Amino acid sequence: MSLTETSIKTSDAPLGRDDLARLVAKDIAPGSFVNLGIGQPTLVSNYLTEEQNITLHTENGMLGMGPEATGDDIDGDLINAGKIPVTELPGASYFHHADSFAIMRGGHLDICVLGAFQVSATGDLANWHTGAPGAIPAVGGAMDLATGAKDVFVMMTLLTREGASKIVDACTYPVTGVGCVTRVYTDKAVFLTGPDGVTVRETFGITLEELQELVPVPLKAAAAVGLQDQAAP
Amino acid sequence: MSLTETSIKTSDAPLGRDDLARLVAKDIAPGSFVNLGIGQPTLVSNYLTEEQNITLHTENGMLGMGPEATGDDIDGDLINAGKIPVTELPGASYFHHADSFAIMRGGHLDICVLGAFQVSATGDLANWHTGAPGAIPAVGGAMDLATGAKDVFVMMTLLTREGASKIVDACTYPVTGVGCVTRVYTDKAVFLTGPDGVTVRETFGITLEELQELVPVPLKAAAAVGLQDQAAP
Amino acid sequence: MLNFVDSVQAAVAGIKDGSTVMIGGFGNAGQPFELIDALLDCGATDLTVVNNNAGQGDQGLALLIKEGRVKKMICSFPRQSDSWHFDAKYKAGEIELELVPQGNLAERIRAAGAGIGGFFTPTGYGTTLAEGKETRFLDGKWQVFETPIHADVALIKALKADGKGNLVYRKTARNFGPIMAAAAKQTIVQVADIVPTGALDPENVVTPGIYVNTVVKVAGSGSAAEKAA
Amino acid sequence: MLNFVDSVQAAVAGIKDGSTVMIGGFGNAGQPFELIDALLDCGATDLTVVNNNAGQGDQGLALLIKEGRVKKMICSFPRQSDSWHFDAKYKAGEIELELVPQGNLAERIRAAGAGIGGFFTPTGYGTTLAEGKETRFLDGKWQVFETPIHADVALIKALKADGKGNLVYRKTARNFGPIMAAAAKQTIVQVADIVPTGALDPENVVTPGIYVNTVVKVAGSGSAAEKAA
Repeated sequence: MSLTETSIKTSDAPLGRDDLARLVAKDIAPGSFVNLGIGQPTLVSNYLTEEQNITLHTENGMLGMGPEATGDDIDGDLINAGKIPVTELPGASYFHHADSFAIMRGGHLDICVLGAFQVSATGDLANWHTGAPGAIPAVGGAMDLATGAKDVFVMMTLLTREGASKIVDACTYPVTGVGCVTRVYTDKAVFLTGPDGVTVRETFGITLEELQELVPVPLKAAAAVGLQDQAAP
Repeated sequence: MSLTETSIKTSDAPLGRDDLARLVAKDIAPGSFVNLGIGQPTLVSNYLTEEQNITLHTENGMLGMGPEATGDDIDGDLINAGKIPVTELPGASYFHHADSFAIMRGGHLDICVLGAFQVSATGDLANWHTGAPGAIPAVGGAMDLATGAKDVFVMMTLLTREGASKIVDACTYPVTGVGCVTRVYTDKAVFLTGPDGVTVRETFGITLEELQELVPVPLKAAAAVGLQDQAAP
Repeated sequence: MLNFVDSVQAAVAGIKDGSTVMIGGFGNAGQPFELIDALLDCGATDLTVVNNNAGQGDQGLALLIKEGRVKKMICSFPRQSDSWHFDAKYKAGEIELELVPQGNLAERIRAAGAGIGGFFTPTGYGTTLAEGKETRFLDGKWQVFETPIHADVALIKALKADGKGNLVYRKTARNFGPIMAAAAKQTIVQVADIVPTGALDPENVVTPGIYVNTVVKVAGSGSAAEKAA
Repeated sequence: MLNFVDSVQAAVAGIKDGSTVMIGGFGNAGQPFELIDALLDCGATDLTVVNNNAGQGDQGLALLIKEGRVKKMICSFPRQSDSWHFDAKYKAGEIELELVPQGNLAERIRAAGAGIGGFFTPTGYGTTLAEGKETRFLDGKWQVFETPIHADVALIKALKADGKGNLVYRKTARNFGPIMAAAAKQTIVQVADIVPTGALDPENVVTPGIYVNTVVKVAGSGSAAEKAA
């Protein structure tokens, strides 16, 4: 179970936001039903290919969401969960809010991709509230997304602006869901999280030893647990 | 609170099934949404007038049900809860079983008309099962109908073939719902039931005193509780 | 993953012994007769079947019961004039029955699809069907705790599917189809017609394709009237 | 009873002080702007408002809050870049907030309409929003007990109504409309168009007229795009 550099994939440099989005997109299995959270996860849609045949869900009531609308295609009645005008693809469907959240809460989505403040070693997610005194809380669909999807992927930078790891032993921010995150995509590495702790699938411009120095929880290398080739769910 | 012959409406003779159905139909307020149970209650639909603008619900998934279908209008995909082919009126709508029972269970139906084995003095209903040893039970939507509608009307003969009153102090048959029946239409009288016991609204070819001899629970006359004119809900 | 298959035999081939199988339909409307026949042929046994009834006459579900392939029925209305195969098995103690008020059946199926772990409902309070169940006074009424009904497989009938598996139904044949599709791990649908993706108005889709796994076209299965004729 | 009225003022005239009012819409899509404006004008106060948000900018719900007419908000996402009126009232302790995960908000509204007294859901388990709530281990997961949200009045927007009050919506403007219509004692709907009874296909009706009490036609309110333009 020791960290060995040769047991996992590596690349020369940290990944930018778009490279990371491309990687997440590539990891989504063909035919999947996916919900992309507001912010960085939205970038993933730019890299999904037609061959993948991915269906996007937006929790305000639609399956088969297309790209952001521009020009004459903008229709105020057709928006995504971030309230951005979007388009409709052939084979789309509309439904009311309870039916839409039933899709999510009933475990029918294959993957949900979310941003995060922190992810704990066992997959607890904190992404809804800083907990700062006086801050007005707002949760939206974050807790439903965290709890409902079969797989919850997080996209974030590994470190805060102050240099602290966002992968933590236990979340210090208020949690959104308990033990829900299955995979964390960061600029420096991809992590698999679960009841057994954190496994590193690949690193970007950093050695495993250097990574372990940044992250305050024990890291396992993917090969050690037979996950080398698990690039897609 | 004594029974006084002059305080309620009377007629010369017991009512036949069709006369009773006509009376129930007349008592349904204009614009009501109504579910008519299988059997005798179905007759009520024959006497609803266009001016009443009643919308019929069938729990297998439809509002705006029309009369029984005949000849070329018979369509196997368009049936009522009794599995009889029916027709569709303008302004109808279809929905799935959970949405259909939500209409009933959510208290949105104004009136449900049901048959019964027994009704207790406080409105308990027994109409789903004789409780006979070896009998195979079947409940269908009876318990949902009994519990969900704003008003539950029962239509039945007052007496069993053996001459026993079906209005009883407490049901000896297994109950379908507790305290749910608000009105009982029989061949001999119309009764209002509720937490305060049984009130007679009108009699048919029988005096109140004679009626009291048949029914083993104390009867009040409608005028005594100010219900003389409550012909419609 | 969504599959389109060429035969009802291929559609049901994956159903395993011991499965819980939901079967759509209310009366003949919406009954997936051909899928049920294929289930009979495929030999799967030790089944728990969820349906409104417990078979009628000498066809479909009634034959599955007759052949001893159903260990348990979850239904609201087993006893009918022509439910003789169920009646015989039940009286012989060879089939288990969970009798559920029809609205509870629908809501429990809906709960399974919607990720609800259990709910309180007034239906059945004070009756023998609520005996032994937890009760609670809520919203001014006594209510009974009911739990979701999950299934391994749902066999349903719809009118049309498009290339994404989106479904529309026809009249009261809709009944249990949409909620069973959502409650089962594998949903197998027979349709009268398969239309190109984009041919169904997104406003009018009743069951989104996310709930559908296998689609098979059965010619002439659009209307129970045709079946009965 | 179903009423068709000629003005939004007449539509909201019966709303009493102290009412719980559900307001449809998610973002601008499906917001019944004209009904909200009429509610502001009619003077009803001491309201509990159920909406996904807590007002934006200087219009509609935000103005109701600014004017001190809302004593409590039940919503999932009050804090936005332009929610300054809510923010000010909240920081001043002049408005109560019940913050509800969006899916719980939808499901609790649905429960009210469907006669469910309460339900268990995994959403929110282990979070501060579930503090003090009953929890139970069901279907392999810890779940939280949630109760229905009933309302006196719902203000919603649909695309069309027919003479029976049946409604259809447009695209993602459907959102909370159908479940709020079912959860409120009185449902008031603004539509872009009123069509003859029979003009809506019964297969495609989204909200059956049984859930609708008052309909008012508001010209040009069919698309939020038109409102924004």
